[in-house]
Parts: sequence; structure tokens; C-alpha cells
Amino acid sequence: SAAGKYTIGISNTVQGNGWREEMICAMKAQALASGEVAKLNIAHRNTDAAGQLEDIRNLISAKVDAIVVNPADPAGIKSGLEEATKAGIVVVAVDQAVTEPSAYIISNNQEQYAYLGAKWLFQQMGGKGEVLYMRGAAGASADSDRDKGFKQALAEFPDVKVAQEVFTGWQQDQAKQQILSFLATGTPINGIWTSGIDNVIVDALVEQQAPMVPVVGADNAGFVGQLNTVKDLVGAAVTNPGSIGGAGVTLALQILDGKKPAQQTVLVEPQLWENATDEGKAKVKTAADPSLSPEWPVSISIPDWTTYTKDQIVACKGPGE
Amino acid sequence: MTRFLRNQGWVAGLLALLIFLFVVTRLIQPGYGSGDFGSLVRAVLPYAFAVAAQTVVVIAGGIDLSVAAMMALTSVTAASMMNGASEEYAFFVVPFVLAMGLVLGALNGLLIVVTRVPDIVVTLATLFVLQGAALLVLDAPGGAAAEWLKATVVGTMPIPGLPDWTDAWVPKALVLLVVCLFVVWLPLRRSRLGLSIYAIGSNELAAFRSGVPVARTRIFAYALSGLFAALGGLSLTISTGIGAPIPGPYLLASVAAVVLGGVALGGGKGGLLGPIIAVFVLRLVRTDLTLLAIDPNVTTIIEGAIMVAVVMFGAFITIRGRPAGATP
Amino acid sequence: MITNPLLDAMGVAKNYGAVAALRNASLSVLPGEVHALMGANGAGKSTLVKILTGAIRSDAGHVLIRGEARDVRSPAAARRAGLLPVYQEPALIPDLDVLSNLRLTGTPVEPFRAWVRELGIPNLDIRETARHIPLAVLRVLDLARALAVEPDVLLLDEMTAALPANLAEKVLEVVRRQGDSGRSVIFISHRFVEISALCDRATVLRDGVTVGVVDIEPGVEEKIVEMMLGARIEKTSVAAARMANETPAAKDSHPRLAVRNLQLGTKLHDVSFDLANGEVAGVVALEGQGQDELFAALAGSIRPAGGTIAVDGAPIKFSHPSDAIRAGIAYVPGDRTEALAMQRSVRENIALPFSAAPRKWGPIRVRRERMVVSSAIARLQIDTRAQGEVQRLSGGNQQKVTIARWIAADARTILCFDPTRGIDVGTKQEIYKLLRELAGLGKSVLFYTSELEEVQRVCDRVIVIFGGRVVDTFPVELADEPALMRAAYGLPRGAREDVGILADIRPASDTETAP
Amino acid sequence: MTTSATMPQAASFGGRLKRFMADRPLIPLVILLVILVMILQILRPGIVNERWIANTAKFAIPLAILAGCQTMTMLTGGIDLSVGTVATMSAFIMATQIVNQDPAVAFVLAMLPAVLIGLVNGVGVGVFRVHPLIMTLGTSLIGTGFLQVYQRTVIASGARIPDFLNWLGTGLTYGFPNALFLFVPVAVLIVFTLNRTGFGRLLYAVGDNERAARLSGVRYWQVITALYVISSLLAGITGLLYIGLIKAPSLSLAEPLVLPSVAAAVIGGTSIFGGRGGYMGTIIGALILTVLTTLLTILHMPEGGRRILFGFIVLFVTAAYLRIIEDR
Ligand SMILES: Nc1ncnc2c1ncn2[C@@H]1O[C@H](COP(=O)(O)OP(=O)(O)OP(=O)(O)O)[C@@H](O)[C@H]1O
Ligand SMILES: Nc1ncnc2c1ncn2[C@@H]1O[C@H](COP(=O)(O)OP(=O)(O)OP(=O)(O)O)[C@@H](O)[C@H]1O
Ligand SMILES: [Mg+2]
Ligand SMILES: [Mg+2]
Repeated sequence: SAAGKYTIGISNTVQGNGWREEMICAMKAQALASGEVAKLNIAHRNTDAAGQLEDIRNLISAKVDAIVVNPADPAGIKSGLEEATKAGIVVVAVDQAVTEPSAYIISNNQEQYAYLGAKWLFQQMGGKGEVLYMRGAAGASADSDRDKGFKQALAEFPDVKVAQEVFTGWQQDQAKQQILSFLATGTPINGIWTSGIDNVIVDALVEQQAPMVPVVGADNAGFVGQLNTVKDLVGAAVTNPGSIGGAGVTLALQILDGKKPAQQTVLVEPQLWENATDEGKAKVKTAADPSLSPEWPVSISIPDWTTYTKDQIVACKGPGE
Repeated sequence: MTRFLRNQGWVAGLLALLIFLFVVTRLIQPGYGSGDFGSLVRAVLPYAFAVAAQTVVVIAGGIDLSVAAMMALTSVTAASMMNGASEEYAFFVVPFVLAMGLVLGALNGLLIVVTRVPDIVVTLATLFVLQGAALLVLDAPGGAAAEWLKATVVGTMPIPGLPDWTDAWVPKALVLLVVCLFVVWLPLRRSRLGLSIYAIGSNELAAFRSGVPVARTRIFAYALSGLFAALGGLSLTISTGIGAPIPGPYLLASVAAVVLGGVALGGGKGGLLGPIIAVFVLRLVRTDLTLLAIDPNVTTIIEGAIMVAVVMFGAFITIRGRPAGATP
Repeated sequence: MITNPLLDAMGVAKNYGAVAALRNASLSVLPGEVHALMGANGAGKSTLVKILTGAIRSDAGHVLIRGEARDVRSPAAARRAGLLPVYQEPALIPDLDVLSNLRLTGTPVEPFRAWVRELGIPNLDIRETARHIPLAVLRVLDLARALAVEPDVLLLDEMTAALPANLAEKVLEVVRRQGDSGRSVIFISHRFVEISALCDRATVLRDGVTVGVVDIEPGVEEKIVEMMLGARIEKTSVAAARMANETPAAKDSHPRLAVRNLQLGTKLHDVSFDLANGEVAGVVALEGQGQDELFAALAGSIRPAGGTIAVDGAPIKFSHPSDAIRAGIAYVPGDRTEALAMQRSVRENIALPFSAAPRKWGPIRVRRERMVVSSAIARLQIDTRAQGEVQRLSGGNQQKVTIARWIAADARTILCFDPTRGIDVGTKQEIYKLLRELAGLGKSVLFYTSELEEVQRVCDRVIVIFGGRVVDTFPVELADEPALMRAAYGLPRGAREDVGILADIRPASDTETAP
Repeated sequence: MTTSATMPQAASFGGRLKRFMADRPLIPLVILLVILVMILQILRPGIVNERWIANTAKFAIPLAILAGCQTMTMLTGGIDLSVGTVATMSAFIMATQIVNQDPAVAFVLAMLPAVLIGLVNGVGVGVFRVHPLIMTLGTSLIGTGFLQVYQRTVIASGARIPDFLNWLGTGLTYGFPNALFLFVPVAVLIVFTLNRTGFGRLLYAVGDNERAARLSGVRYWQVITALYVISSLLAGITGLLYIGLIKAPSLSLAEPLVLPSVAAAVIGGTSIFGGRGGYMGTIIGALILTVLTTLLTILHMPEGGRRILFGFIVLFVTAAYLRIIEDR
């Protein structure tokens, strides 16, 4: 099947997290579906910007045609990307932006992601009350982008107060312990905003028989399932498709084929699926996909950008495998 | 000769392994050249400083869980100080950050000496403290680095007296590494202070009874570790141009390279050269795995297996190599 | 003429929790004097030395050095004050070579080399790592290192205990000369011969209290023993015990242990001998003649390159000490740090062999164990005040624990490598008696000792090893000290000539053993 | 040494109290725990209620069992860094296999990698003498790799948490967490093993002085192999319990517990150099860490400040504990 002509390098710096696993699978599936890729060269491990620079330089040594990268930091890998461009390699950053001007960017709009969910939540709360703000990993750039969006929404609702701000570190167990500790304090809250560690929060509310409050999460299969099934749960899932990886591969191939997009930057706007209205409920129902691993986002494809089938992404096989 | 082999055999073996890996790399990618070697050295830089920091305290019989956090703190400090500042300001920032590493390292040592809490707990605690401090300095990756600093690790350095073709094979980063580590380490190792570090790691009681100022030596070892960690932090800022408050994977890597490098956890044995070569080996393995385009999940398996296999092999030859009738 | 003491300690006390290591100790040393510090195991001798040299802090007491009150807070400070100790445990850094060890302590190298030669080690490799140097040599190096800086007061804690006769002799010579040249020496030893040959005066400690200072003169031994042991005196003639116990052991067709042509690298050549049931066989050898390796091989610690070992007539291959133990052979190493889990209790240390085999990994039968262990403790008179951790016992009591273990396990053959190293006179007698009793019960003992006089007291037969070969075997009646000394140096005994051939002859040991 | 010579007096009350504590090191540890709980109650009056206690226990139990693995391995001078991976593997395999398999079969499949990794660890450490840290780090990398490869084969089939594990992980009986049904027997077994069985005794002996143990007839590899298999089995069981508690199978489920498990054991008084320590202290160490996490969660302060505080409290607790039990 490896009839394609290109070798594409991939660099990713978070391993063992459902979202990133889906991203990698989307890249593989898209490379396979496009028929244009002979080989994928994937550097996928837990590391920092310096480690990603190492991976990028190794990919340059391997003489790939394009590099699709989910940057550990927008500015931190600038020099590596610059070297890649100089070596004639097409560079596409997915998920987050990079500062290197020669790179193409296709990303989820993290600020908008947070803004959209927070705004919906504050409206649900009637524009007032206390919100539990469960962030991601302290010091991560995606987290600080989302914080900007959240703060922007917060500024629009002066009567909404942050009851407690915690960092879950994007870890399920930590988040669960934090929510249980918080519930034990008996502090009344009117809503919970999570940075994608969502289903354990709903679980905790159910287990503790705590009053249900609106919860905002991401479009992870587990949480979307809960929006359908958990009694009294009002909530919203904001899409943050891991399949952006597949879109990145598509963009890289377009550029290699000489079909450059008009702009360096393409933003995939998030959507919000809520179960507060009947219309929304129907949407959530169709979105739900209990067959997926609960940590995988259900939006496994992006219209216009990915061409693989569900079976292909779930099989998670790239060209030549 | 036999003693040389007993003392240095491990390092020599590692060096042979490294050369073997270079040959393998050339076979995989015939175009692998001086530029790629430069990339390798740049990748090695932060790991090398981290492992140097770890080595010093391990030789002194301790362990430093705070190396990576110390690197993060010094890195964000440097990056935020240089952010928007003039190029010359960096001349002040570098010594400031190094002094900061030295003082914070000494503080680690002081806490261990004063509280008498085991090293592993004290440095675990300071891991959190330093990480917290890094987050207070910068709550997300950011900052900047002076251009001249960034230039110190880019490109090569002609060494006078060597034939021209070698120039391309002497990356500036390598010169920086050698100068920073061995200029400090080599004279120290032969000095009484250096011997004291080995002594307290080998047998603290015997060292005390030999008149070694144990507490002072321990504090010094941690201070030196802090200095190396600060160099590591600086090298992160220099290579990425930013500072990141979340530490990279340098802690476990440093411990692994220390053991791979023939330094006994528990103290008293080994040197700096072995662990540094071990770092090169580990980085080059990563390069080869990328060049071979191996499935990333399998690379994890391979990296783990190589680590275990090398140490297992080492243990095996030491067991076999022991002459039949020799007693300790 | 009244000279002022060089070192004067008064009212020194030290408590370890509930254990009073020292209660009221005093010690006064004159210039140019070799001063013995004596006391039973656990009397507090080592503790006093550690306090005088700043290795530990005392709870109470004054120390005057040259008439001035000095607060010696660390070994380094003691060095500056001219006090240099050689502790009971080696103080060389195991992972540094000898040269680095010297540099670490700022010891001049040339004087050190000179002392080492003088102390009977002609060809020391100064680049050797301390860890690879045998214990006895390490002790000597420790001494040479102290001598090289020409201290005013040299404190030697059981310096000779781990030394074979030839090295011990050199040490005594050197120490004697220190006294003559005007320096003072504080000398701790349990060997009266050494004390009377060397010392001018003795301070005697009992239970942490100085009970007297005596001049060393002929016949003072009895008095010292009385002071040391207090109520504990118990005179038994070992010889008498031997006579009493000697029920003629049933002579089996097989010896308990038959060693044939044992070969081990460059260390052992063609070693052959028998060990009968009910026999105590002494091994006599100078330092490094292969006795360590012989014992280690018989204990299953190292694998011999050739030869056979037969137990009760059945040839057996040992690949691990547990094989030897299963065959009823127990090994008491000379270096107690090799035999003890220092942070564990006395009881656990003694009971350790009971749990070794996987089928014994289950629940412990506590009552039975306690019984067996306490009877072994009683038998060896172990001072168990600090029994929670073996490392808190005094050196001699630690040594006793290593033996007690195998008494408790009821081993049939015991390989004792210098078991009385650093054990006080009272207990020594006990151990001699014990070994004889064991023999009387039909057990066999192979006994290496660095104190030649012990051979006469305990053994039935003597096996002499020189250069890795058995050069002579003779009954104890012929083993007076000069004869043993000659034998140890590899010199042929009287009319029984040829060393090489002798090694291969199986002497009719049966006839020789019978007293 | 200038104080006058006095015979030791009958100890003062303070001295007696100190001795009392020193002989029973658990008491001061419990007191420190109680102080932390009291601080929590003062900061958030009413938080310390039945429900909170149950929740704290729920989270402390998996940590305490993993810390039990560390306690036992640390007694022999080792460490088991693979417990996180083993627990994650068991949990993940259980949750994915239960979808199509009989629960008993799923259970066996889930425990299989645990046994395997334990065996490999044991043989590596016991026979080949690989340093435990490297060995277990290596097997945990290898395990993670395999888990990722495995994960790809089951993405389509989804995952389910068996009701029984759900009940065990989150359920309450008369206000007591059901996890206690698992934990109490496990804890009793560990304590009994360490104090009253031959195997436990050998763990201490081997860690204290391996040569002495050898001379007593102990075969090191047997003890070590058994130990690491037991440690892995416990980790596997913890994984099952943990997935019942968290209910979200992920590839890094139990990884965050590894470092705290080491910390709990060390805070509880077990020495990483071997030969010293016990399990009761470890349990309280786990409780202290869990309470501390809660304490920091509810504090209103920037994340950096929280981490700094966490570090200092851990250091302070351990130092205070050592001061109290120290008998010098
Ligand atoms: N660290 C310690 N903790 C508790 N008790 C101790 C400690 N060190 C020594 N002791 C006790 O102090 C007493 C004196 O010990 P010391 O070592 O001074 O005896 P010693 O006279 O040198 O005996 P030996 O002849 O056996 O070497 C002994 O009872 C010993 O158990
Ligand atoms: N747990 C124990 N507590 C106290 N003493 C023990 C214990 N186990 C063994 N012993 C003692 O050790 C000696 C030998 O023990 P035991 O009779 O159990 O050996 P065994 O089962 O015959 O073993 P083997 O077949 O290996 O010789 C006996 O003197 C016994 O009292
Ligand atoms: Mg002593
Ligand atoms: Mg003694």
C-alpha cells in the first residue's frame, strides 16, 4: 500500500494521553488514506521543548519531506523549525501555534475553546454564583491560552466568582481527589469548568450524591456519554478534535503538492454541544460514541480536512504497517 | 593494566559502545555528517549538565531529586531576566543564575546536614519548592535569550593546531560542555576536597574519623550539583530561547545515565566521564531509532530494553571476569 | 621525678539511651609511656578512645592535654592536638586507593612508606584500592598512617587483634620504640603477653568505671583479671576440661571432613587433610598463606578450581554457603562485619540461618526460637544490654554473636577463623571450653588462630599451612610456641623433614589425636 | 566536655517522654498526622467529617499498598519504579478485556503482565545484579510500550469498569470505604510477613548485609525474585482497585502514584539503603501525603506557592519526626 512518494516526520511530546494518541492515529490514518505517503517517521515521547528540538533535528537528519509537529512550546522550537525550512522541509504545526514565520499552522483555537465553554457555563448559572475552575497543567502553554479565554468570559460576567482554582495536571486521579476534597469542604458552587478532565468530575458528583451543577468539559467519549445518560446532569462538551493531526498531514501534503493555502495559519474553530436544550440533546446523542475509549475525543474527523474512515483511525495504522 | 581495566574498564566499554553506535548510524544514514553530530551534541547538552549534577552528589553518597526542578527554575529565571533586556545585560544574567544555582544547591546540602533528614526526602521536598518557585517566576513558558548566548551553541569552532577537516567536527556546544564540566571537575577530583567527596560517599564514618569535615563536604557537593544544574538550565534557555517552568525528563534520565556510566548509587565510586559518555549513548540511540522510523511505541520498549541490557551485560562480565580464586 | 601527664581524662561519662557505656572513667598518660587500657568486652574502652579523639561527644567529664583543658570536638581537632587513634574498625576509605587516602588526611607519603616497610609489609602497592586489601594489612596501614605524622599520643584500639603472629610482632616492636622515643601510646588489647611485654602501666575499666591503675610487673595479671571481671571470675582449666570431656569418640570409618588436593588459583596448592569427628584441629599460618581461601572454600563461599571435599565419606560440591550449611558445616569468619546484619537485633542475627531455605520462609515459631537463641546467648555470655541493634554492641560482643549463631543452629562442623579476636580473657576461657565441649559431643572444629598459645589450649592436632600448601601436621603435644613459630615460617620441624613430601603424606592422625 | 563529672541522673520527664516516643516511632508520626488534620479543620471548619475521612481513606489506600511495595523492596536496598506501570497495565487490561471476556479470565489476563514484570525484575536484580532502579525503570518503559501497542488493538472495543471493582473502589459500607475489605488483609499480611516470617526476616537481613545473609545460607536470588514478584502482584491488585476508584482507564493511570509511594515509605521511616523500616510507618506516611494534598487543594494561593508549601511541609514533617525519635 506504500505507493506514496513522501516521507513525513511527526514530532509529539506528550505520550499516554487519549487526546494525543488519537492525534497520532489520525495522522497515520490520514497518511494512509491520502495514498501519497510512503513512510511516516514518528517521534512520540514525553519530553520538553529541548527534547523536541532534538527530535526535529533527528528528523532533519533522516531527510523527511515534511514535518508535522505538535509543539511543546510556540517559541521554544523556533530554531529547529527554521533549520528544517532551510533544509527544504515543509513544516506544519498542529494544535498549537508556533512563532517561526516559515511554518504553517493548523490549530485548535484554545482561547476560543475556553471562552466558548465558560461563556455557556456562566449563562447557565444565570450570570452569577461561584464556579470551580479546574485547569490543566500549570506552566503549559495550552493551559495559559485557555486561561486567557476563561478570563475573557469571566470579565463579561462580573457576578460570577471563582470559588476555587486548581490544577489537575490533566491527570484523572489527581482531578478526582481534588473534586472529592473540595466537595467535602461543603463550599456551595454553581458550576464547574474543566480543562478536559471531565468524566471523573461527573463520577464524583454522582458518587457523593452532591447537588448536580452544570459541568463544562471536552468532547471526550466518556463525558459525551455521561451527558446522555447521567440523570440531572446539565453540561456542555466543547470540541477539541485530536483529529487535527490528520488535518496537519493533509495540509503538509497540499503544500508538498504545490497547493499552498492563502494564509500561514488555519484555525479550526471549536463547537459546543450542550444538553440543556432539546436541540442540543439531539446533537449530543448523535455525537456520542460508546465504542470509543473514554479518553478519546468523539470528533474523530474534521470535515474538509480528513478523508479516512472511522475504521481506519481506530485501526491506527499508517502507510506500510 | 588489570587495575586500569578494573577501574576504567566500564568507561572504555561504554566508549566502544558509542563508537559502535556511530558506525551503525553511518550505516543507517550514509549522509550522517558533522552537522548531524552538532545536533547530537546540542541535544546532549542539557542532559550532560543534569547528569553531571547528579553524579557529584551520587559520588558523595546522596541523590538529588531536585536537579530537573533546579534546571527549570534557573532556566525561567534566566529567560525572564533576559526578556526585553539588552544583549549586554546577559553578561550579568549568566553569572547571576550560576550563583543562584550554587547557593540553592548549597541550601539543599545545608538542609540535609542540619535537619539530618535523608537526602532523598530533602531533595524531594526541594523539588516541589523549586518547581513552585519556577511557576512563580513564569506561569507559562516564555521569556527570551540574548542572541550572542544562543550563538554559543550554534556552529563549530576551529581549534588551532588541528587539521582543517576536524573543524567541522568540533561543534561549539561540545567545546562549551568540555570546558564547563572538565575545567571544574578534573582539578577538583585530584584535590583534597574532591577526595573528601569520594570519602564521604564511600564510608561516611571512616571519612569522619579520618578528619574529613563531612558536613562541609556534603554542602559543597550539593552546591557543585546546583552549579551544574544551573548550567543545565542555562543551556535549556540558550537552545530553546525560552524558559519553561515545567521540568523536562531530566531527573530520571540523569539517574539512569549515572548508573549506566558506572557510578555506584550509594557513593564513592566512578567519575564524570562515564556518565557523560552514557548520555551520548542514550541520545544516539534515540537518533538511530528516529532514523530507522521505528514505531514510536516500540521505541519506548527498545529504550527500556537497551538500558537494562547494558547494565545486565556489565554485571554479567563483572561476575564472569572475577578470577576463580580471588578473594576481595 | 614527677612528670605532668600528657593526657589526663577525668570523670568521663557517656550514655546511649538506657545503656551507660561509660559512667566514670579516668585515664592519665605520662609522656613516653605505653599505657594499657584494659577491661572486659563492653567495659567501655573503645568508647573512651572515641571520646578522647573527638569521634563522639561525652556527656560529662574533663580532658586535659598537656595540662590545658581542651575541647576536642572532632577527629580533625584531635589530630591538631597531637592525638591520633587507630580505631577498632579500619578508617581507610574503602573506595580510594592508599595514596588518595594519604592525601585525604594530609599524611606525608615517604614516612608512611618507611613505616609500612618497618611494620613488615615490604611490597605494598600504594595504588591499590583499600577495598581490595586484606583486613590485617589494612590495620597495619592504618597504624602506619598514624605513625607517619608523628603524633604525641597514639591510641591503638585492639590493634593486634586481627593480625597474624608475624605482623603482630612487628607492631609490638614499633610500639615499644614509640615509648622509648618519648611519645605516648594508649594500648588496648586483651592479650596479656602483649601487655606485659610492652606496657608500663595499665588502667582497668569495668562497666564504664575506672577501677584502678596498676604498674605492669611480673605477676600482675591475676590482679588485673580480678579487677576487670569483678564477680565474674571463673577459673577453669581448659586442659582439665579437655581431659574430663574426652570420651574416646567412636572412630567411624570416615572422617567428618576429608579434603583432597584442593586447588585454588595461586592461593592453594594440593591441600589435603582430614578432620575427624570430635576433633579440634588447629590451623597455623602466617598472614596470607592461603588460610582465608581454605576456609572460604570449605564454607562454600568460593569455588575451588580442583580437588575434592568429602563429608562423612560422601564427596560434595559446594556452590553456595547454603550447600555447606546443609552438609552441617558452619563458617565463622574473622571479620565480624562480614557476618552480621549490623542494624538488626542480636536475636535476628543468631536466628538468621533458620529462615534461609525457602521452605522455612513461613511463620516463625517465636517461642522455640527465643529459647534456642537465649541459650546460645547465655552460653557465650553476650552482653545484651544494647541488643536492639548489633552495631551497638561492643566489638567483642559482636564477635560472640557470630559464634552463637552456629551454636544455636547446632552445626556439626564449625570452621572458626580467629574466633577470639578481641575477646576478653574471661570469655576466651569460655570459648575454649565451648570448643572442647563441642568436640566432646562429637562435633568437629577447624580452628585458625592468630594467637599461637591458643593452639595448645584448644586443639588436638595442628595443621600448618605455608605458601598455600599443608607443610606439616602434628599432634598438639609437640606444639609448643617455638615449634609452632618455626612451623609457621615454613621451617621443617626437628627430624620430620621434607616439606614438600610431607604435604602429601596422610599422617596417621587417629593415633596422633589420642592424647 | 567541660561540664563536671556527674553520674547520669534519673531522666527528666521530657527525657522520658522522648525515650517513650523513640521506642514507639509510630506515635509521633500519628501525632504529626493529627496536627495536619487539625490545621485542615481550622482552615476549613467542618471539612473533617465522616465523608471526608472516607474519601481520604479511599485515596490513601492505593497509595499505601504501592508504598508497601516500596517498603519491602527498599528493605533490601532496592526500589520498584515499575509499580505505576504494572498497576496501569492491570487496570487497563481488566477494563478492556472485561468487555468480551469472562471476569475470571479477564482477571487472570490482567495479572499476567504483573507476574511477568515482577519475574523479570527479580531475575534482573537477583541473578544479573542490575541495579533495581535501572531494572524497574527499564521494565516500566518496556511495559508502557507494550501497553501502548496493546491499546491500539482495543480502541474499537471500548472499555468498561466491572461492577465489583466499582463497588470496591468507591462503595461504602456503614460509612467505611469498601476498599478496606481489601486493604486490611493486605496490610495485616505485609506487617505479619515483615515481622513474623522467615521471608520478612530475610528481607531485612539481605538489605542490611548481603554477605552475612549469604554466609548464613541465604540465596539472594531466591529472596529477591520472590520479593519482586510479590511487589508486582500487589501493584497489579492496586491497579484493579484504582480503576474502580477513578473509573477512567488511561495509559498513565497510576504513574502519578510512583513518586509519592516512595515518599510515603521514606516519610514512614524506611531507609532506602535497606535493612531498616516497617509497614505501619508507611501507612501513616501515605495518609500524611494524602491529607497534605487535600490541604493544598483547598488553599487559595497560586499553584507555585502551593508547591513551595508542600515541599516545606514534607521536609518539616520528616525533620520533626526524626528529631522526636532520635535517641542521640
Ligand atoms: N551506639 C551505641 N548505642 C548503644 N550502646 C552502645 C553504642 N556503642 C557502644 N555501646 C555500648 O557501650 C558499651 C561499651 O562499648 P565499647 O565498645 O566501648 O566496649 P569495649 O570496652 O571497647 O569492648 P570490646 O573489648 O568488646 O571492644 C557496650 O555495652 C556497648 O554495647
Ligand atoms: N525457627 C527456629 N527457631 C529456633 N530454632 C530453630 C528454628 N529452626 C531451626 N532451629 C534449630 O536449628 C536446628 C536444626 O533445625 P531443624 O531441625 O528445623 O532442621 P531440619 O528441618 O532438620 O533442616 P535440614 O533438613 O535443613 O537440616 C535445631 O537445633 C533447631 O532447634
Ligand atoms: Mg572495643
Ligand atoms: Mg574487642
